[in-house]
Amino acid sequence: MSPLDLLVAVPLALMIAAVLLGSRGRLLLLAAIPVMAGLTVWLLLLPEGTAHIVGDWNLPLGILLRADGVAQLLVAATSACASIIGLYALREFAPGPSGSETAHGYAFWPLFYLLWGGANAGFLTTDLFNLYVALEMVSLAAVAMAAMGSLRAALQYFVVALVGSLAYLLGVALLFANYATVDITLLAGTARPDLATKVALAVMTAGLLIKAAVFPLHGWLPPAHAAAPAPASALLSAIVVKVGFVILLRLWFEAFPAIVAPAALDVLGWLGALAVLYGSIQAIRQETLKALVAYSTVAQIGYLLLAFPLVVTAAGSDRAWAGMTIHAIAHMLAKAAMFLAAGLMLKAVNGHRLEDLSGLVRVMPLTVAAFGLAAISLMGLPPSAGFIAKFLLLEAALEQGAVFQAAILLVGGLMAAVYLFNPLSRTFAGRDTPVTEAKDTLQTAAPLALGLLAVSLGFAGQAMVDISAGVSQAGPPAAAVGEVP
Amino acid sequence: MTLAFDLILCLMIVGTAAAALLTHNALAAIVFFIVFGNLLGLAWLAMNAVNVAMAEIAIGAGITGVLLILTRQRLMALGDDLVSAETPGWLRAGAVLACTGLTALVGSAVLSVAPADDLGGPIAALLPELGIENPVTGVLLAFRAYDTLLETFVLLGALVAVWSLAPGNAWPRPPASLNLAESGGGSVAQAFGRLLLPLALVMAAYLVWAGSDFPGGAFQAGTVLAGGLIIAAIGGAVAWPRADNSILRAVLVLGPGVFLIIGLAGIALGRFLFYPPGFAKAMIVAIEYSLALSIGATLALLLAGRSVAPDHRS
Amino acid sequence: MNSLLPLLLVSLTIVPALISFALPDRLAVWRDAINIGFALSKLALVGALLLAAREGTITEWRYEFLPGHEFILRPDSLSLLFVTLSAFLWLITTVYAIAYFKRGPHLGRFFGFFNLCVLSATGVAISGTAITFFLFYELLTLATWPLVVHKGDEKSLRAGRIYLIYTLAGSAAFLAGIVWLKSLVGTIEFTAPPDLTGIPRLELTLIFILCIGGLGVKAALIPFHVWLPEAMAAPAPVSALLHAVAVVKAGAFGILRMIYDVYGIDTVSELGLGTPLALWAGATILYGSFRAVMQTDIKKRLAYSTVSQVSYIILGASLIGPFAIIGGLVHLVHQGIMKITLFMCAGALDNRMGIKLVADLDGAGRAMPVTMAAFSIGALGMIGIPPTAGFISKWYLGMGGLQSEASWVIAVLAGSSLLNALYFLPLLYRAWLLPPSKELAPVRELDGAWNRMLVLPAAVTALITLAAGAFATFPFSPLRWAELIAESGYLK
Amino acid sequence: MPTLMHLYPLTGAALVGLGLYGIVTLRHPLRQLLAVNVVGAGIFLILGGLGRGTASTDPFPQALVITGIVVAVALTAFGAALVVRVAEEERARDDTAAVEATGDSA
Repeated sequence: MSPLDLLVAVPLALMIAAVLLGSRGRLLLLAAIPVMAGLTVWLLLLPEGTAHIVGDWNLPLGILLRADGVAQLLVAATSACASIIGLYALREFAPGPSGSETAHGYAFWPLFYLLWGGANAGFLTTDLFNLYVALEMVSLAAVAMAAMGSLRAALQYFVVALVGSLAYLLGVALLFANYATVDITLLAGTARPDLATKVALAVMTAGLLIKAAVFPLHGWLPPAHAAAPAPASALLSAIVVKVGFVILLRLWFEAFPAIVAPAALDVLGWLGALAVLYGSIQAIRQETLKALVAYSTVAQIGYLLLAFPLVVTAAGSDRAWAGMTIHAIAHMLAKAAMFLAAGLMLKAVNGHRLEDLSGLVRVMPLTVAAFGLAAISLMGLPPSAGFIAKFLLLEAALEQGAVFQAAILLVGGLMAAVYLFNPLSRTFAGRDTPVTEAKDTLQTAAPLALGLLAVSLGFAGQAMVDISAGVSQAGPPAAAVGEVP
Repeated sequence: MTLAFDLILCLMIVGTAAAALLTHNALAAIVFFIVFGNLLGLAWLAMNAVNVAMAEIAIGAGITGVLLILTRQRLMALGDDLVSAETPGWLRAGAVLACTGLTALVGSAVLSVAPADDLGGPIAALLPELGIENPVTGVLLAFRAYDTLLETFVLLGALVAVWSLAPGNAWPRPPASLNLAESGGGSVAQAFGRLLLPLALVMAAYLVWAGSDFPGGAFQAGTVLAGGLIIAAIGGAVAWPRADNSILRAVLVLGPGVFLIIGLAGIALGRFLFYPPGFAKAMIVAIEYSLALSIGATLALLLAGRSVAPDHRS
Repeated sequence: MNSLLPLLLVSLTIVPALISFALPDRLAVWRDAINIGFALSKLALVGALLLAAREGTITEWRYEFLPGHEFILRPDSLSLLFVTLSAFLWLITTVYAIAYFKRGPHLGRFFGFFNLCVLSATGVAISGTAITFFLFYELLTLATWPLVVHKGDEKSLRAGRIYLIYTLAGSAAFLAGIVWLKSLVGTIEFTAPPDLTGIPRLELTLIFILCIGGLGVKAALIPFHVWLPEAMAAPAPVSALLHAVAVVKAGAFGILRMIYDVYGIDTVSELGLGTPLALWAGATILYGSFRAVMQTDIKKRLAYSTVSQVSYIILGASLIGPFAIIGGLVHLVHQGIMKITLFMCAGALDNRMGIKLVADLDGAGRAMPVTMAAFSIGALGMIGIPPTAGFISKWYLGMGGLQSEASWVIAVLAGSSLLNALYFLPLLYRAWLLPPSKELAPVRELDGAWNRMLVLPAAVTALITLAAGAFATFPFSPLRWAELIAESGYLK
Repeated sequence: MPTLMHLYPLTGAALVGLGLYGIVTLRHPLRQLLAVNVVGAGIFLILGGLGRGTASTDPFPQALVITGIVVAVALTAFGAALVVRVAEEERARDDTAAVEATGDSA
């Protein structure tokens, strides 16, 4: 028994149940949460570098599942986000008052579990083709959820996501032809800096940058994320973009670190810096709340890439690695909290503009608090997971004399403060705005729980750094490798 | 096969693809695309990849082709004439440059790799353990069973995603009917459909059974089944069920469900998707039969589309 | 000695913060009682720490929050000076705030964040490393913001925006500075300055500029002072404790730490950084005073006065000499007590009589004699008239200037005192000597518990202002304390 | 070293380029969907074609290709449904706009 496969199998089993039952079966979530939580804890407790093959088939034929630090952290954050977003969605995607079900109410639940299982599958596998299938599971669910908000935006998202997947698949094809394996741990041992490898790495990276919405390939994200229903936006921004990011990590730092030119990493770092600046400026310019939060995602993804050049340089690279990974999960939790809180606030005022938020702090203080907690983490202010991440990155940058990255980190944080305190201060404005408060306890608690988690993880910095360091770069476990032709 | 054959085939493949992409007429584009798919099937045959050839012709050309035709019809009914707006010249020029560059890059990468059958040997060596002879089936349902499992969920998810597009007042009514018989003059089609459906079932069953040892398998069989269902639906021999039909839902999840249960049962014996020695073939066949059924239903319903409101035109 | 006492000192305040957030308005009595109760128990804890410190034991609490980064709480003698000040003024201000707001709405939020501010100020005071200091310093920014925008009118929102942009930019610069320094020398503990030899002068200077510039935002050094007058849009208790004392003091306190515990006076002198900083502080002193003269709004006038007065502390610290540092340290306490007196009086005048502008003060002394008396003592202290506390500060600073051969300091002090007189004396003249310009509603200043709670805190701090000056040479006076700190730590 | 065996994968490379051209220049989403399928077919040719030995083709990439084909059809079906739905919605909006316009002129 191992959580590595159950973390995928359980959501898939639940998807089957949801296809059969639809929104009538949505309370299955209450069983899913403790089971997934248990599996997640189990995953976190596994000894470092735990890995096993699926079935009885050794590499290079089979598929290796592995619990490294990145997988552990991201799966754990995904479990937390998905569980809480699911609880929030219980009311959003429920049968109507007359008991009649809508297509959205039905379809959300299977797609939700498909996304959850797909994300876990992606985080836990070391096989590039397996990652392709996982990527498509997640993309499919994501586009369908985006379509619940805006069909147009979803269509654009769909085409872009398809192109991204295909670019990735093209690279997988070239790599397989070149190495007769698509397993990351095997590739790490045999990687050669030849033309096919370089082309493969380039097209895969391009595809994944699209999927992760990295500037300037981000265009699809803001409309899709902003228009979707709140729980869908939360899943999209928190989890979906991270799958592409993790594959980038696998490629650049696990499969091909030996042949990657520093200049290439610098290019990615530059893209990240541009994304931080561009996303922040756009976020500052937005007048509607959800568009602001969506552009913030573009900016926050930038930090992940900004860290790439810092990870390979020798001094402080472990800190940069930890900072980057922790930033990924901090953003997951905070952004999920923020989208859910935004959804509640906008529903309460029946509007979507920043100025509609007037006076909300007096009517729904807990929801505004959730937004504020998430904002603290996104701005990278203490005490929050976002701060830990930014602090580690800053330290790594300054240790390596990367003043440019350090400056971007700090300026990005300030810009985040500008765009996030804008809606927050609107909630303090005015005297007595008449609003209808959403009284649902569960929906109020959901963003608050995520926000508190994002902030309180700031006290667990040491533990997160320790987990993130668990990388088994030494290649696959000997037992998993069969005869290599 | 001779060099000339390969060369002409490749030229035709590229030619039909170019025609499908460059023509202004959408219907022509779709027809070219279907021809393109069938030529690809031939190419796979030329490469001794019969399993892929079957999948390409059945799914890549067949199902996708029918899908494109149906979609075109639906769009025309909505007043969409499918004319692609002219793109500016600079964009096209840039695209030509970029795509030529990409082709050259990918082409030279392709040329830098020597084609080789690297894993055929190791796979053949392991097949006796499974008790089957078709190596592709072995890869799909044993060595890479995890990929295939996930993929069946993608297929199921696609159907759910299509269903999610139903407008508020339509759910959970059946999709729009394809029945030509309703509009009169379809009696031949009807009779044909009635005849074809059982035939498709038999053929699908055969394909699964043969798939363990000869080319074929669940996906090809599922496609045949889907084809039969579609033709039967056009003939009016079957009507689309409602989305909340519990038998339908059970059929849809049967394949993925059986696959997942067998996978989980493997945990009791060792690992996820572990087949106990001696039972591998039995399990693979069980998975394939249930998968074929589910895939057939899923593909057919993917073509049928989502629920439509009662007053829908088509 | 490792002990949970420092941790308790900081975290104690979380309890009233959470209770304040959670309690509904109808349980306001409980909220008030709990707030006062916790303020008292914190004072008791500070007392316990003081007793321990007198016996020479310095307690500390360590926790490695990231690899290579320790979170250290370590109340040394300088910390205790600041902690005692803030714990005492917190108690006073809590009483005052309860009376100021009475039973208004949304006060749970107010007191919740108010407590978080005090928590942060305490943390700032007893931080044992630069990173720990930063954590609390930033928390202070965040916890203060909701108080600035508390009223929710356009002015408050604008003030909040300006406050955030300035202070967050400042702490970003400070963070960059300390992380940079950390990457060169390792953990920066406040026990003894790290070994800075071998680091290029330019790098050290740049880091110093980043840190002091960053801290200078909260300490309201020009031109970073802009947020402070704006922040006067906040309710009076906020202005009184936070802006006049906690926030600006955190900045000044940080500058003290930078000069004496991070770089060390030797390095600062060697790099020649003391004099420019002293000149900067001197310029701020004059500029703040000058602007204060021109203000017609009482709170704004007080705010510019704060800009000026906080720089006395920085001036004292940057002159680097025994008298100057004593003057700076003692002014840390004196300025706090005097300025809080003035703000509480200003708030009371507004609260009871609606007086906001200087011009409205005519005859206020007759209507609210106790308040105006307290105000007068504070104002005289600011000018530096003996025997108030302010005189002691200025005396030592002046001596320090002479000792450091910076005689321009005398000119600055004289000029500033003149300007102080210019902007305070007309207030006193109007209040005491002019007849009321319009019919003032009769105000019974000390009738009822609410009113007494509103007026008496200022009276108490006014008396302390007098006592601290008159009894400056007695044991336990702020001056003695400052001398003790200077002797034990900063003078070799 | 180019060989005759490279013919099919090279054709695949050409299809990738052609398909991408289609995606970029074709404005109708259904046509884009078709172009995406051309790219996919090209990638499959590369994957399978480079697995050709002298006597046989590697079954491993064959299986990957079959998986890829099924994923592609699943996504295409959803994409097509999405295209129809978007057209439907725009049609409805146009109708409403037309009704409003006539209402105004009347």
